[in-house]
Amino acid sequence: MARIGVFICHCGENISATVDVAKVAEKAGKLSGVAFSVDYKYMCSDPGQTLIIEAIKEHKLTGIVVAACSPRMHEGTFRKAAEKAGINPYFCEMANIREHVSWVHPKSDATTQKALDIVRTMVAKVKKNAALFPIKVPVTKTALVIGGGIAGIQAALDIANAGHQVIMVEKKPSIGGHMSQLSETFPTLDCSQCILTPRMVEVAQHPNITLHTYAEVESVSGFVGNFDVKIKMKAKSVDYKKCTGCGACWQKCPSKKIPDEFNEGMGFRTAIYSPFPQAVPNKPVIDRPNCTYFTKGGKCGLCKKVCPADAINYDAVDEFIDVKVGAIITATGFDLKHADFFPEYGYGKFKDVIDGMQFERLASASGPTAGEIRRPSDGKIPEKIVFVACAGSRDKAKGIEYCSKICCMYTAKHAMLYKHKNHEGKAYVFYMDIRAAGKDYDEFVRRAIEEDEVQYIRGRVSRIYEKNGKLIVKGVDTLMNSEPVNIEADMVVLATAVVANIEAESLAQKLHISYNKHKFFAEAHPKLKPVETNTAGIMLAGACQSAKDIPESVSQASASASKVVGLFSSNELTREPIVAVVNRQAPPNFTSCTGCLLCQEVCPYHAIETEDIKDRGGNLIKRAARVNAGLCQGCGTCVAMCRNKSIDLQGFSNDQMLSEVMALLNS
Amino acid sequence: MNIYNIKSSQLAEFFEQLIKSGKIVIAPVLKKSGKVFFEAVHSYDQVSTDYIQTGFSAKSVVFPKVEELFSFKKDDEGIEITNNLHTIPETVVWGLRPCDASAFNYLTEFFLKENPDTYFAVRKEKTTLIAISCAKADDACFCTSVELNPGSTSGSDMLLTTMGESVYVEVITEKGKAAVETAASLFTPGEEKSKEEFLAKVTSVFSMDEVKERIKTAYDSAEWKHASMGCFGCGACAFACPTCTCFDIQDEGTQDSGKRLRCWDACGFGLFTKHTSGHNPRTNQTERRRQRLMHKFKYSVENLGIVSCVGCGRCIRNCPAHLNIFENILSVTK
Amino acid sequence: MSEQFEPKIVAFVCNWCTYAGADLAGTSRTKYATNVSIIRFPCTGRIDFMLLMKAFENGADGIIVSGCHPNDCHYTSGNFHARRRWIVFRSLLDFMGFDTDRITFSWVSAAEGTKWAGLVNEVTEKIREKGPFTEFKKLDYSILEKIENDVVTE
Amino acid sequence: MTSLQNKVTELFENGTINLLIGFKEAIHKLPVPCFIDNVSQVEQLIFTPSCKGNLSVYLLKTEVKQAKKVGILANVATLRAIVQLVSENQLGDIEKTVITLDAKGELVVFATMDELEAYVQANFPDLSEEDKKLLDQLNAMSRTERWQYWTEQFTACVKCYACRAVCPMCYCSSCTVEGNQPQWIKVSSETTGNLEWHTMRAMHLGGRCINCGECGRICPVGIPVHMLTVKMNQDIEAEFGAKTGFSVKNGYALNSFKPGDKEQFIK
Repeated sequence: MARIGVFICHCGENISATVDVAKVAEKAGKLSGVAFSVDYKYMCSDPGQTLIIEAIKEHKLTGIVVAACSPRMHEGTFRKAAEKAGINPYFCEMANIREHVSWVHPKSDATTQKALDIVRTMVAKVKKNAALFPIKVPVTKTALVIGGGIAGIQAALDIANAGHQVIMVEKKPSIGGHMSQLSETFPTLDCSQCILTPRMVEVAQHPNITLHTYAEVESVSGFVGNFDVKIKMKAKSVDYKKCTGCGACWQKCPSKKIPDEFNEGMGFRTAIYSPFPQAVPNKPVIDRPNCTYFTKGGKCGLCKKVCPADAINYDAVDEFIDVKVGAIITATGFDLKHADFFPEYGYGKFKDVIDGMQFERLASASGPTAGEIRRPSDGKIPEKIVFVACAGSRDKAKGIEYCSKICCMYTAKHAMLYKHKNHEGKAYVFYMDIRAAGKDYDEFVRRAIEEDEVQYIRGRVSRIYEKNGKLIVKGVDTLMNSEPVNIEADMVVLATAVVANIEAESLAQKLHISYNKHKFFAEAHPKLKPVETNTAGIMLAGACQSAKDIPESVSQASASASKVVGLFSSNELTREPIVAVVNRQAPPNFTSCTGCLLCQEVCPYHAIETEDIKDRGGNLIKRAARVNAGLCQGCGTCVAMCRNKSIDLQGFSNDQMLSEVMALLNS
Repeated sequence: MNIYNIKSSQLAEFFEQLIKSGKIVIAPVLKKSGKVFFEAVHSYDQVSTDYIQTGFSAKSVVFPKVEELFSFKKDDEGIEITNNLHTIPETVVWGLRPCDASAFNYLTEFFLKENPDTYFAVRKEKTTLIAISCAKADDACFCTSVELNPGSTSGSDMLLTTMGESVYVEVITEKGKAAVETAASLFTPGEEKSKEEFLAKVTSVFSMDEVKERIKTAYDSAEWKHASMGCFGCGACAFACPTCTCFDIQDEGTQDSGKRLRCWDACGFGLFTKHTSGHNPRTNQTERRRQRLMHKFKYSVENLGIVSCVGCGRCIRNCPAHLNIFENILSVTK
Repeated sequence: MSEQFEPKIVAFVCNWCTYAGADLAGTSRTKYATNVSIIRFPCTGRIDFMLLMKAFENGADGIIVSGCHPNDCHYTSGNFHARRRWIVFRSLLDFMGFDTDRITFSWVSAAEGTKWAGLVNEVTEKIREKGPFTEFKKLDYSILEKIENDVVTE
Repeated sequence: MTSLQNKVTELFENGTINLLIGFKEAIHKLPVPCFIDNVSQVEQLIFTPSCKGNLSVYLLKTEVKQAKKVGILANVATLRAIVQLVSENQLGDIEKTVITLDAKGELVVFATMDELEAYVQANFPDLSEEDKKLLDQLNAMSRTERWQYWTEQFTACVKCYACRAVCPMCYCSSCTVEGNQPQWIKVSSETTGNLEWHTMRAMHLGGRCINCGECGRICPVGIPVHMLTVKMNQDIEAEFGAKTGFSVKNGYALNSFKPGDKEQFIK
């Protein structure tokens, strides 16, 4: 039999000024199941809490209702008090008679009656409460970082430096990502590789980091603290244990005309290759579709012959490894819109219309032109370059209505780099708006305009065509009454839109995380949880969430890392037991769940799994739903849609909610 | 038994007199669904005269689908318990078939033989049954197999048999006499005669004696499975049945006020035998349907000496799967 | 002067938006009618339509269902599921001839204390005008009345 | 032997089925479900337009599941039920051989679910004229008339649960109407509780009900209960574009959503 205590708080005069607290206490005392009832000036004060604790002990109370302020304010306080008195903290409920009664109604009988109604309702609820215990989930203190760009590198180093294990998976043969391709970085113009390479090396050498390059995440199951990840190690055809990275193989490889991805197709590489000289690891892989040995049925085999370490292994196959991790950081970065996206700009048709990343390679000291800006068609140094910002971005017609964010800055940087290398050259920038809101960013753009005399034209380019060896860029200047502008350029650089990684969607599906319509991963809350995803234990870093520049990517990576380190700070995760549970019954039913699994789709957290109920002989009796308490966040949407109430929500159970309704209405 | 005659054209007047006597009169009424059900009526115009059998039996007059046994109320002064026994009205059931009327014999035995049930007793005491013999029957009717016939007087207070312009009235009980007296001028004393030519022809499908004998050993018949695999496990047969008496006691209300109810239940429901532990001694519809049929033809004979099936055919007509009780009985007693 | 009818109204609200919005109305000392009492759910997705039926059965004259605006759900999609559920539930009730005007659905965010107060006043006024919800309650007449009214023996 | 009986004999003989759920003629001439587990019983089998029952309900019976390889005679409603049941993971544990009669009266035996699905989609039934008429009548009524209509119907309900028993989509091993912790709906049969029961049943079936109409057809007191889900399905199809018993991958309208779902009543 329930023995409920009711504690009516005056809250100074906040409640007692309009609610007849003595009367509420008196009437509450007569409710069935109520063993003790009292009003007091400040329940949340030390003496108030002591009063509650003493009353629980003295009257052997099984549950308490504190009628005071909003549970959003003091539920924790009173639950702790209940616990101190020796009862389960979840046998404490609050009746909100301040925010919902005394502060919003005048002093009247109706106000007092409403307070009593709410108290009665909560008494009815607490009678149906059950002892709940925090859910403990063990934590595997290893993080998986997917993507080895600057965001992934930063996150991995931060976690590793905090003393935890990190597994990094990079799908390319080397880590480094887009940043390794950049020439200089805005707004300081320091050399990208110079600042990045040491970090890459640090990753490779860090005792806490296990690096898997040329590898991809195959599947992910489990939940926060306990993910099971299958990693696909693509066949490199080179035994990295033996390989010394001497380079003999790629120097001798006869397939030399393969467009070089690292140089954005503006140079060539061999079939056995390491993508760039500073690659980490600086060991090659064989690009099988382009290798004569693989395409011509075993002919060639030159690399194997020249390898002094006998590291070439043509028989290598894709391998899979299973790892257990406690947290996952996705840092899969972005892609740039390419080629056929801009037929009106002649990209792909005219060799000298290039995109921003290609320009980076031209400007890079390690690039195909050793840092001299020469146009692709004939290798001449262009005298006039037109830069087109917002090529594709902020363009509803192109289906990309968002701003790619980094283009304003890198376009200014490009124009500036060109001017620094070719003082006589002319640089034009077509732009829509200049968005340079970062630290020292606007100053940087101003410098390009004012010091380096880059000519900014506000307007869109309508068409680019070739005439007499020149690229005619037709646009308008909207600041000059939309006067047509025609520029005879030697080269055009398009600041093409930043888009989600092409494999973002399939990865999101493997991870059960949400993404927006542009396939950028969704954060758990746009303001307050910008680095978490909806799936507990999976964080976001860098441009996989939205277009970001380097400092932003790095900050977010560090933020994610700190979330992971926070998660790893204890051996067990403690979660509020407000989670859904699928009932279990005696045989022959085992559970009333019919296994229709229509609830799975409803759960925003993919917390509903299947459970095969088997007999002792291992034969399947029934397949039913099971809620993974590690993933469930307690929204209860599954509960309301389960037809035969096989799922219930602890803390807001069907019995509790129905009792509340009945009690509220049956005075 | 007293015999009277009344003109067919005067039945309406007799009926109106019954209503005027202040009793609740329950009679067959054609509903929107096209089915005929017993309902309290205010005039003979509402009464259906063209029906083989009503959708449900008349048992609810003495055994309503929900019977309030008592109600209670708690306040500062204490707890008050009340019941509605005194409000049970005098009732006439008009137009029930002889099979239904004979079912009242079983109901009376069941409710009053041991530990008499007050509610049933009062209702039965206040109820007059004016049956009308059957001029038509259908494929589901099998009263003759259970030793009744379309003109049986068993259980009725008064039986009316239309013979052309005239109605042959058999008054069986004192209540029947009282009914005649509400409109005595309409009745003329008559002579006992054969009703045969005015009754429906219902062929007997089995011999009751043989069935009674053979069903004693039918419990383990493999035929039960065939007879019942199609059973969906609903209560349509039991609720329509004039002799099914299973009930469930339910308390409704809060800690401060509420009532105790006796509600119809059915042995075909899976929950009927389910224990609190989760164990259910009757695990499937075969066992449940066997229970129902064995009860009608064996257990009630053993317990009360009465075959508790009156051959009204409702369970056959109402069965969603069209299961046929007499076909099943035939097959398990083969 | 006859006494004014004071309707009993139950509000089913989510913890994160509307409950917090009602808290804000309190902290802002915005005054509103006393007729509405809140039952707190974690999310509108948790609100079982059966609870609405039970509230009416037990004497509610009106109901408010309120939660986070679309896209603001603390659990990202509970309110979207709830919205679909209410779309079909409301239509079913209407098909059964149930007075759906007695249920008010609303989105009230944690910042909309004023909207909450306004909603309470508006719904109270509307239900007061409509009068007590006898249509539903009178179905539950006692067995005694039932015998006298229509002795249905079907 | 009819072509159906020949076909079924063949299926038994080549081991495709151990059990066939079909119809035979009962002693009172109506089609009654029969469960044939060997060739000797095949001669009873009939399959005529009067065989209206939805036999798919029996696929969920334990005794049937134990047979593992089950044949079933199916009209279009039964086929839809099978599609819907498969989509709700209910028929995973049996190998089913589904037999139907096409419009020309020819026997069709489905080899795969895909074939069955394609057949259902090509022969997707419209509402019966009778149901359309009743729906129009109900829609044309004023709200209070509808209330009058349905409360009268539900007053007549005796809670025999025949509607639930014949429903292929009412396969829960325990139904909420009978739950008592908490007790959502009174056990006693009275108008309010009956209305709640039918509202609840409709809400649980809307978007899942395959419009076979059996619940209304077999109601012993003649309540057209099926109209509730007919109406709901109509709404759901119009609002969310989901058809029931149409495709295994169709999805369920009430466990999914679109951020742009439209309504006019939320303030």
